[in-house]
Amino acid sequence: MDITLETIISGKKLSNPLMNASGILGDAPDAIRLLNSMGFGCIVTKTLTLRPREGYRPPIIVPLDYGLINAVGLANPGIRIGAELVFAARNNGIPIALSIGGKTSKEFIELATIAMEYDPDFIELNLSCPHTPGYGIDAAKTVKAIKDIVCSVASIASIPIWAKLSFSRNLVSEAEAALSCGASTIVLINTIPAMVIDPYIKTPILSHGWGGLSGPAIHPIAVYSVYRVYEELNAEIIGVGGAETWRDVIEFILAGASAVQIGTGLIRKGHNIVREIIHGIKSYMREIGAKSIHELIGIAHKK
Amino acid sequence: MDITLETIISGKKLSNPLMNASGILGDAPDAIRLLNSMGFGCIVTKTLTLRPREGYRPPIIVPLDYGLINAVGLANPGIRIGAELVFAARNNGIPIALSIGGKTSKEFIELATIAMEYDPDFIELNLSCPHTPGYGIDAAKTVKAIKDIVCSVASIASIPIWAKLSFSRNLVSEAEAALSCGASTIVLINTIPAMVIDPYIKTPILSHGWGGLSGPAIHPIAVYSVYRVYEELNAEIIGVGGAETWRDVIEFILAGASAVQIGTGLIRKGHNIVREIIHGIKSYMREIGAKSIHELIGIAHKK
Amino acid sequence: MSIAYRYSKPSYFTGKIYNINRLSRTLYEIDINIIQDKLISLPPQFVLVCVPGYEAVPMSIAVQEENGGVIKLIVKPVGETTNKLVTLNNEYIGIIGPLGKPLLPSGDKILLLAGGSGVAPMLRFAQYYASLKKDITFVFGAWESDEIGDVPGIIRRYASEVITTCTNGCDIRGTVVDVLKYGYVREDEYDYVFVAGPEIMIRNIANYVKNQYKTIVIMERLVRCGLGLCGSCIISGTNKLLCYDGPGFVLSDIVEVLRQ
Amino acid sequence: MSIAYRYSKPSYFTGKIYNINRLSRTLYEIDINIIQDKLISLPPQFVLVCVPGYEAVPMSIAVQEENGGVIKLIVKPVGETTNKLVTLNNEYIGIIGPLGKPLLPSGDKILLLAGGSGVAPMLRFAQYYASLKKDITFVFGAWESDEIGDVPGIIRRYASEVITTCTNGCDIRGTVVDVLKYGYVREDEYDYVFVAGPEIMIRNIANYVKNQYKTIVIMERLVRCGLGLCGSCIISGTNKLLCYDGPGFVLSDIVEVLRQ
Ligand SMILES: Cc1cc2nc3c(=O)[nH]c(=O)nc-3n(C[C@H](O)[C@H](O)[C@H](O)COP(=O)(O)OP(=O)(O)OC[C@H]3O[C@@H](n4cnc5c(N)ncnc54)[C@H](O)[C@@H]3O)c2cc1C
Ligand SMILES: Cc1cc2nc3c(=O)[nH]c(=O)nc-3n(C[C@H](O)[C@H](O)[C@H](O)COP(=O)(O)OP(=O)(O)OC[C@H]3O[C@@H](n4cnc5c(N)ncnc54)[C@H](O)[C@@H]3O)c2cc1C
Ligand SMILES: Cc1cc2nc3c(=O)[nH]c(=O)nc-3n(C[C@H](O)[C@H](O)[C@H](O)COP(=O)(O)O)c2cc1C
Ligand SMILES: Cc1cc2nc3c(=O)[nH]c(=O)nc-3n(C[C@H](O)[C@H](O)[C@H](O)COP(=O)(O)O)c2cc1C
Ligand code: FES
Ligand code: FES
Repeated sequence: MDITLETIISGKKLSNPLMNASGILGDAPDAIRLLNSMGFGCIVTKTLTLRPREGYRPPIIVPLDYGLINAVGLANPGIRIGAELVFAARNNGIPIALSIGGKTSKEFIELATIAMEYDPDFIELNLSCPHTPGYGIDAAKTVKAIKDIVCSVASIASIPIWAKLSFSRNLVSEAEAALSCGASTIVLINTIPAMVIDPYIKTPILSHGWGGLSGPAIHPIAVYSVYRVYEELNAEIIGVGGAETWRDVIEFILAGASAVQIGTGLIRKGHNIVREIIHGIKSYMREIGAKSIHELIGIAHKK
Repeated sequence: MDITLETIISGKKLSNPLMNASGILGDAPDAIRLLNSMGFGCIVTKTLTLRPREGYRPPIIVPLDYGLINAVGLANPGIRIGAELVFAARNNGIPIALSIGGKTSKEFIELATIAMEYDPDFIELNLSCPHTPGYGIDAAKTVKAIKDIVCSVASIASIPIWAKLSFSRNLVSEAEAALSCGASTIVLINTIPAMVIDPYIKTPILSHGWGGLSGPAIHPIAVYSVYRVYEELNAEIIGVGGAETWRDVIEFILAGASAVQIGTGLIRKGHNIVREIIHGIKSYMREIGAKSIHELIGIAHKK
Repeated sequence: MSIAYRYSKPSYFTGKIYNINRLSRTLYEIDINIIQDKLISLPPQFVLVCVPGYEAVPMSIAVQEENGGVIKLIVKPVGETTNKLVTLNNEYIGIIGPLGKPLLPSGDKILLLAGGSGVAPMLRFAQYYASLKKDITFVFGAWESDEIGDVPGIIRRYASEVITTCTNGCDIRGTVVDVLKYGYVREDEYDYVFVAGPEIMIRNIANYVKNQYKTIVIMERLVRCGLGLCGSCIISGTNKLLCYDGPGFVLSDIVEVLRQ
Repeated sequence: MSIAYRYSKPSYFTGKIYNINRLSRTLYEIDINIIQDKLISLPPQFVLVCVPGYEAVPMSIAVQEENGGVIKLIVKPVGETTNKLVTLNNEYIGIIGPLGKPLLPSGDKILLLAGGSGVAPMLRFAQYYASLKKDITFVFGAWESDEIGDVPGIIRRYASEVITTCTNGCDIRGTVVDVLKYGYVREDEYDYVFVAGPEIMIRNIANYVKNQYKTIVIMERLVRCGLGLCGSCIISGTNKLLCYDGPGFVLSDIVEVLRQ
């Protein structure tokens, strides 16, 4: 039998375990086509909110040697673009997750209701954006708030729900809350609050002051997060954070992830990154004698 | 007037704002002398516990491109070594902070009582080590636990108490709790939980599984933490996390730190790092026309 | 070859402006020291200039000196941020770059066509090809002659032949396109033609030139992140991002967009 | 010069053992492929070998090949981890390194004195100086001749002269120190003398040699972090860390410690 990179998320087969991370290019049909051309097994949209958002004024990103800090401010054209995005993905025959972000569980229900009209394959709940007041970690600060949002959405959802969390001291309880409400999958992790100050200008560089750190810097924190949640809850997990080589992706999978999202890596390594990683994973699997992703998931845990 | 690098911590004047981070070489008199020879303005001991601890078996450290992950496991010769450490520092005419770590507020009181017999200049409470069950974040998981420990120690302490915290979603409340109990200074941040997995061996590399991430990777998270706590509480702060150039140190100071600790930088840049940074800070101050550290502290905040 | 094909990866730099000079009614040259660092770029790469208290705006690197220790911008103030920028002599600014991809076909005879602030990226091409001892013809056009000002003086440092165009008082009366149309220079005598300026000028030239494979156009779009993440600069109708795939494009690749 | 003075910064590598060969009763050679990477070191740098399920133990790099793509260890099993290590043919191991500082005085005539597993770092010096076409004398000693085994075969790849010592059946009957003491080789004929082996042997030699500035000794201490952070390997009585300042030291710098 030949090597296969297929993986299963929320019961659905993906041709490979790689997807883009939410917020990277997924807010216009042209961008969906661009993402599709890169070879991903699934596409995730930019987090969409009820109304369009302008986001912060540039500079919204600071590139660092080991990642980047962004404070885009959830700029997006609003949930209604979802129809076109799902349509573009369908046309390209690629599964799509619609990412939604609200300030309250009521907003999340409204968003999910609209999202379901567009019939995406999955809905990703952004419970973890760190730099946009009212949204993300602000809306989902406590285990109770997470439960409230996920249970509300799950109660009306007819398609699988992913809960995207970030690193926190209560990560395991947060993930448990989301799963207990019916989330099929935990997405780990979002960016971590961070700041860079220019010593001569003597102010923070980002217009918003602080932003979220992504890229290689957070990769070992993300691997830890995936490992812990898998160890404690045996959950279905999508790993995200600093994946830019096949080694990074395999680390996530051995730690317990069934799929891996790539954000910052697209910039640091270029648009060919998906093909390079797939090539690397295949040679690796050949070298160690593995036939499928499935047999690698979570095996770094002591048996 | 000439440029001065003096700074004041807990009312005490230090000749320059640099100190080593706890856990880097401060657990034997020889090591104190070595640290002193590097040019620090103050020395911090390894975190000492009531009884000696062996720590984890090697590998206890994984070097990465942008930092390192350690799980030393609080290996230390026990609080009684404190006498020799303070003596060595006194002999070298350099201020010293004794770092202590207990599992309960009772242990912290016991440790502080012993520590005070040795008469160090400061006591640093390790409330944040991420990888040693029972200690650090385990002992100080909640705002309540932090209050309990810091208030207990402060009630018996006759010397300034520093509370060392790590990055967390509740950072500001945690720092507030420590200050309200009488901590003079907040030390920010400790390492962040992280893991590396070897794709071929298929297990975590560290013997303990996970450890704490330090170095450049966490620097922008540390700057954010300092900035937030200064902004919200106007506290006296010591910044720590990935400082390895004068720019990093100045970032901390502009964000609100009165002093900066260096850990991983000692390894990545070598033992000359303190002199190099001091040289860099001086040329910078000359360039921008600053005369003292004092006039730089916290000025990145909008006035 | 005297210039190695090498550029920095995108980073944040502090720059200190040490010279601002008004070149014409509409254009300023701004010289910037990259503090304690080098920003090494190749044309037509650009930077995001972070103006403290204002926005970060995309600007072409017009000239690179001291191996990237110094850069020159040519700025046309049009709004809040660019108007502020031209007043910041002796001030610090933030610079994110280099952004975009180098696009450097090899040829012996190069024709550069610039309108308005499009002179900036064209100047950088001129500098690059001049360092390779290539033969460069530089056409610089504007509406009025007072928009031309001292710009040709800078261009002459790199280009053997400089032609200005405007409604009155320039080498040629007319537009940059007219220079081709009326045969003042002949496209087919050049190995490559580069074009930068207002989009309407680019469209006109796109409609006129014969060899779309040998024509390079420098585009502008709304740049927010500059790093290919936010999608703001996508060239609609294609799957190309200005900040990632551009800002220079071979005309044949985007001619459809320009014809819309 | 054929070897550039260049080494990697400490990193984690995966290694795959592809050959284990018992050289003598007490010594094994272990050849390791650094997977998809290079571990570039200079003598007397060492590595931490992470044996899965066991500990990480410090080991000198005895030979470096293919620009760091392959390394050879010479291992004397003494405890749990080292005994496991010599059984791991065709298995993966973790490697952290290179650790410690290069210490490479220049000289034309080099004397290398090795006892037991001290042969490992001496071999690497031999390889290094041989690549510079220097004249190398290598003395290798042990108690019994069955501890010598096939080791001289490897040494001969690099050293022009090889002398073995043991209680019986070697080139010289006696210890490594005896080779100096009884004038089989004369210290003053060499530009530099390097010593590695049990600390007692190093002490004996330290007491004997005349030029402490031209004698380099390789020390051992308990290495835990290997990176100069934990203080475990401090050479008490000095402010030197074996893993940061060493493991090679100029004898004059630590002779007090050895005399205690
Ligand atoms: C890759 C690139 C390179 C550039 N290089 C240069 C250069 O070297 N020199 C130079 O002077 N300018 C250059 N520009 C244009 C420059 O970025 C804009 O003029 C600037 O962003 C305007 O900022 P502002 O805040 O001052 O004006 P705003 O207040 O933002 O806008 C003022 C007016 O300019 C228009 N405008 C703003 N941005 C753009 C844009 N990107 N494209 C078209 N119209 C715009 C607005 O619609 C408005 O009418 C470049 C643009 C790009 C995308
Ligand atoms: C820089 C350095 C380079 C080294 N290079 C080599 C080498 O190339 N080849 C080689 O075979 N060995 C070398 N060693 C020694 C090797 O590291 C130890 O033999 C090994 O750590 C023992 O591990 P173990 O778990 O098998 O034995 P353990 O169970 O740890 O110990 C078994 C016995 O060995 C003793 N021992 C353990 N570690 C040391 C040590 N560091 N120094 C002295 N005695 C020790 C113990 O006290 C005990 O008696 C080196 C040591 C250092 C510090
Ligand atoms: C520019 C940018 C925009 C982002 N926008 C979103 C977003 O809209 N929703 C979201 O859930 N995460 C967003 N993220 C976080 C990413 O999805 C991802 O969790 C994080 O960047 C870590 O992955 P990486 O290191 O591969 O980039 C954004 C990240 C970046 C860099
Ligand atoms: C090897 C090592 C050991 C450490 N031990 C301690 C410790 O005992 N107590 C403590 O409070 N912090 C300890 N830390 C954390 C550091 O003091 C510091 O907070 C952290 O490393 C971030 O700073 P850096 O990036 O400059 O290293 C240790 C860090 C390292 C790398
Ligand atoms: S400006 Fe964000 S993708 Fe180009
Ligand atoms: S082994 Fe830790 S300092 Fe040397």
